[in-house]
Amino acid sequence: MAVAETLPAPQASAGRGGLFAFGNSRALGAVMLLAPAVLFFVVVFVIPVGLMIRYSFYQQTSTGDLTSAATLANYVRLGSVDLYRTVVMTTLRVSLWTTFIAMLLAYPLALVMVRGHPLVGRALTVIVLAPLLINVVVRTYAWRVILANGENGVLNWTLAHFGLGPVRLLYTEWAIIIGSVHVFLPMMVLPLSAALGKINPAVEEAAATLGASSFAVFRRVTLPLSVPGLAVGATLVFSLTASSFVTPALLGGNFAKMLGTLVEEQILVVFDWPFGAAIATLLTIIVMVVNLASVWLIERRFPSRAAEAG
Amino acid sequence: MHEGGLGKGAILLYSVTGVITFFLLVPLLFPIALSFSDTPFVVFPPKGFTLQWYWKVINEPDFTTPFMFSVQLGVFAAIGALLIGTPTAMGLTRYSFPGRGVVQGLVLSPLVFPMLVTGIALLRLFTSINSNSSLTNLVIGHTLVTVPYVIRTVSASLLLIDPSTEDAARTLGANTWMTFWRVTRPQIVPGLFAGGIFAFVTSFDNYSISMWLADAEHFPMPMAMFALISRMFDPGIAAIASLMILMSIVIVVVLERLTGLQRAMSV
Amino acid sequence: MMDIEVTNVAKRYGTSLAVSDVSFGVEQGHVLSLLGPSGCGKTTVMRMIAGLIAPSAGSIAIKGKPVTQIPVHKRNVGMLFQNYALFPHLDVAHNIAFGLEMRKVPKAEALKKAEAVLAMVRLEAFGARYPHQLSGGQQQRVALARALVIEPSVLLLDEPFGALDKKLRENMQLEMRQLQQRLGITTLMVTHDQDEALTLSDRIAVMRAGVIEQFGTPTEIYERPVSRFVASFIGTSNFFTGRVTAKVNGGYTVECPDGVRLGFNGTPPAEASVTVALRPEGIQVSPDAGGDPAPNRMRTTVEQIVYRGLSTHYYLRRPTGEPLVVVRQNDSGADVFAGLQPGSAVLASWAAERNLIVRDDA
Amino acid sequence: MSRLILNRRTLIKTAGAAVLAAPMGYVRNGWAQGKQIQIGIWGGNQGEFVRKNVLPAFEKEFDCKVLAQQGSTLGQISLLRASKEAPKFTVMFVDDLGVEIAKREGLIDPLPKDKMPNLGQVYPRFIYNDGYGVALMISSAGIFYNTKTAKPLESYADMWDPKYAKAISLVTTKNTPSVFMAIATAAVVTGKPYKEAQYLVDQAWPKLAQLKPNVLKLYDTDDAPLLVAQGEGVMGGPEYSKYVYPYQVKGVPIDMSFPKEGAFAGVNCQVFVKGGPNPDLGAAFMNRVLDPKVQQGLAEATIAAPSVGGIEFKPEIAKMLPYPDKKMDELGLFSPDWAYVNKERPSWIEKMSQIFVS
Repeated sequence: MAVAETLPAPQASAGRGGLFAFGNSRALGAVMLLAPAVLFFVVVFVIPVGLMIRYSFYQQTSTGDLTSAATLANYVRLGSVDLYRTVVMTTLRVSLWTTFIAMLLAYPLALVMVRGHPLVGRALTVIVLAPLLINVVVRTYAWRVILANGENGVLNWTLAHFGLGPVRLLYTEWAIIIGSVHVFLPMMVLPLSAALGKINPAVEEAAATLGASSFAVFRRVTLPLSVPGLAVGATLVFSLTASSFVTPALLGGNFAKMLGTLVEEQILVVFDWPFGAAIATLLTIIVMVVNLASVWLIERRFPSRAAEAG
Repeated sequence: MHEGGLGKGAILLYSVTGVITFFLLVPLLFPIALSFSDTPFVVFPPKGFTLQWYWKVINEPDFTTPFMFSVQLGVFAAIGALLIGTPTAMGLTRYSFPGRGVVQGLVLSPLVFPMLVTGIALLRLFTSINSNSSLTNLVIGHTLVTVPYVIRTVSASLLLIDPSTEDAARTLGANTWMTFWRVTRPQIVPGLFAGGIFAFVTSFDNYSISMWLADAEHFPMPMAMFALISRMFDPGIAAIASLMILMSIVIVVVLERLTGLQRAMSV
Repeated sequence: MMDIEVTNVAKRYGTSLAVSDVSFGVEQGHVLSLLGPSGCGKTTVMRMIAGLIAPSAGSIAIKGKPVTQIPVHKRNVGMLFQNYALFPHLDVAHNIAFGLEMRKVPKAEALKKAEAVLAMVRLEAFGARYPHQLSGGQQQRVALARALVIEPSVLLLDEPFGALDKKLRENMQLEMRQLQQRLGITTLMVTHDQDEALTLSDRIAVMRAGVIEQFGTPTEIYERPVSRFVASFIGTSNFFTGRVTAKVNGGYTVECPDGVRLGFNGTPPAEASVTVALRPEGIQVSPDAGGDPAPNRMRTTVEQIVYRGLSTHYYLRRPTGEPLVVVRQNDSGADVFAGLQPGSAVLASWAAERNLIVRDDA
Repeated sequence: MSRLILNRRTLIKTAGAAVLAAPMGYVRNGWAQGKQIQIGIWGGNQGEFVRKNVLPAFEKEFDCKVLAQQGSTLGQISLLRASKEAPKFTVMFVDDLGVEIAKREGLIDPLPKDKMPNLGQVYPRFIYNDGYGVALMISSAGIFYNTKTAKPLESYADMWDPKYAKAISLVTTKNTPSVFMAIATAAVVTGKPYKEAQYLVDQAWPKLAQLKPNVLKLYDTDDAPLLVAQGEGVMGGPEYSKYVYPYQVKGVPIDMSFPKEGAFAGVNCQVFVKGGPNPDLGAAFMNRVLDPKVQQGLAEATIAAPSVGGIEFKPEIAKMLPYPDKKMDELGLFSPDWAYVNKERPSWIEKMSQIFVS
């Protein structure tokens, strides 16, 4: 940290410019630039989340008041009632499947985006990213129309033309997974294509000159080098799926309930704030554990890439 | 690095990509197809052709009011995110100091932190401090979750410019503000622009924060959509979806033209 | 009068000292080069003078006025950056006019002045171009014009020619020197290129690890290096270490462990053990005649001969195995060199005044 | 059907016009100028009618602003709880069960009778909990079914018929009618009438679990009847008629069936929030909701019965309405013992969720 200015700085060196040097003090410059954001985040993010977590250790009486003493009762309830265990398992299952399928689909997309013909790559970028800018309700609505079980369901209508079906997908976990993959696929493609783009083609060429077949080059060179991007993408997709609300609410038919829908129900419908807070805390823990694990993996296995991938 | 960059598997790869692209695009095309249906209900396959549903929905206050509100909210959130995110991006890219990693982790955390939970926490906060202005609450919430996008895009822009141009400006007599305004800002315009658009779109599409903070008078578009899906049974709903999709496509194309999408959105 | 005065300046980052206790002055109209390897603190010193970095200790004065507490934008220094740092979003004319605008010069007038300065650097027709439309040399001239148009108190050049190729670099160096002399502007230059420093400077300060190792004219620096570091960083040197052994009429001898004896004129130094630098161009070579080795001569074997156009480098090996480098100008026509081949035994010899006692700090 | 649509459109127009015309007859209400209240209402046709036909006229007449937030009864109660210290709402629409909860928790005040002259026209049975709540609309709750693919359900017991595999959209546990499903199941299991079965719901769970193969989804959106009509399963509910008949009126092949165990009463009430802002305006609004013209408009928009007497309906509408109150008795509309049910509700919700959530 300390010798930033004399460090041989690669590219646009962090620390070198020092645009904001108030009264010649660079430290003060950094403080003045960052203070608003830090203050903002502490006040409207860190403290509220802390308060919410604290809330989860209380219980609510039937009139909406809180019990006075802290208790683990909400967490015991989460762990002991079948319903909540089921929901946690569903959440994990749906999120993992979504992540896995997104990985499978993202790889060819990212490869073509990075290595394919530039025009194709550009077009693909737009196609992959466009859905990201369309709100999730609209996208989920579309999936409802497509997967609908009745005669109006696009998929079943199509299948019927081929003498197949009907399949019953809407209101199952698979509907949520399909919808989630569609919604979050860009989150996998982006870091993956970034990682692929960073691979020096000479490395692959070197492997080829050393006698590796195309597949061997992919398996032994390209794939391992893209792991950081894959890890970031997987983390994002997992986190976003696990904490989604709209997709399970609209496609799950309340059958496949996930933590997000459960939280909403507890807080906005059953108004058991502390229990809702406990579920939210559990959700946060799941997501943050996955995130930290991914950071740990990247930093341990790919120390040099950690900075870029994060 | 094309032509042959894909090796022998190119044809296979292109075909697989084609299928996946189809999977990505179909859900965006269906609402458009359904929206022209000349039937009182959404049916598949659509029958006839009419534009009446578009005419109907743009005269439908249940659509236009939330739409205008979301535009307003998105603009406020984008302004807020730019005001907070731009200096933050500069602080993070131009200085190294102990704790830089912590600050960076903090300001980018809304990207991975469950947004639903962020929303609950905010609702808890606003309830406990008795902040009843739903608009203020929503702007704060949306700013919080859109700031990371601005920080990312602006940082990406900042890393591309030569910091010694700022030094040069200062030796030429520009003070801190003039240096930013006349030298730094013009060079990061693409980042600011992309960040602003991103913040706007993210806010415009946000559901997970809004669902906790909205009220009857301040009812953003995605929530209105959610409500309309279960209430509007005619192809008007498909028309609304189509309008949303068209708007997004326009934004994507503009972004791609202006900054190169991938850079703007890279996470 | 000193236009730049640096007194006991230090810069500390955490616990490490980037610059420690540096003092020097630049006379009016002079060019001073801060010369040293990368990481020696020379750039830090320059940036402290510019005001881009605040010193941890010491004071700086420009034109007799203390500036340590004055922010960079009020110091009125003209600085030429390593990669020129032209504003990519402004055309050449506006790049140059920028400093004037900051000084509240009306825009029209500023642009007019910019044109005049452009003429000075022979880029009259380029005002409307953008930096990316210019070649490296043109960019450098624009950057120079931009630094000069504000009529700075002093000119600071940060590795000004590093980004240019060899030929262009030499042209630009000459041009720069002419312009500097015509304007008579006091200039401080940072460089790691000894040729550049020798060509352009009135004074050179050789820096190493945050301190000034030697300060002097180019001739002094080259011919009287004070330390092993300076002797090897500027030009090439052969080194000997030995003990001062005998005083001979008006001179003395230094004896090396391998038996080589170096003869000196004048009074012997106080230390018993010394390091001696010997420039390779001062060494003569003759066929090995055998016999007792006198001072300032030694028997060697030719190891390798490298033809370098203007000169030829002979890498000789002493009986101890240590190398001895000899450089000979190719036009000097001494035919004794003609027959040399790797493996030839030769006698190297040199005059006593070629021996330079230096501080051993390697 | 098309004749009906025509009629209905005309009706709405007339009703709307009547509401709009109302201001002429009233005194100026300058005291309310610039004031604002927030109210909570339901979604669906009823909510739409309130927002588009009732509120604009009211706002114009009183020169005030009424913000209406849509939600479910339990959600509205939670809003009242959340803002107990500093109430945001002045008037809240809740189902009859909500009146009991809100009163018990001290969230509401008694209705301001002296400022609500229209209360006098309300059937006395629709004033609840010692004057803490008043009904504004009464639906009957039963099972809706696709008239093209199914017949009316004769008994709730028939829902277990294997031929309905994955064909039933059950109402979400969040919504009030899920209570009816629990009670109806108890009635099926015990063979006792609702009145007794409601206390025996614990015996219903195993039976309800057996229904799972027939359940397509638990719906929580207002379009469930439409989706059934479009071929997503064949029946759904239990649901209030107010969410079903409006579709039927528009020509959708959907109808209500009231199995022999009996229909449930869906009583929509309004309550007066304790310490809410601008209580006078709130009282005026609550009074307006009970205005016969508004009541008629609401009834025709949602095909549900008014709570005030003396309103005339066209025959084709009238036949769908449990109106007047005598007809309600004939239909045997059942209202659960909410004091008891509300107490048990959280555990019922958890039980039902546990059964259906996979």
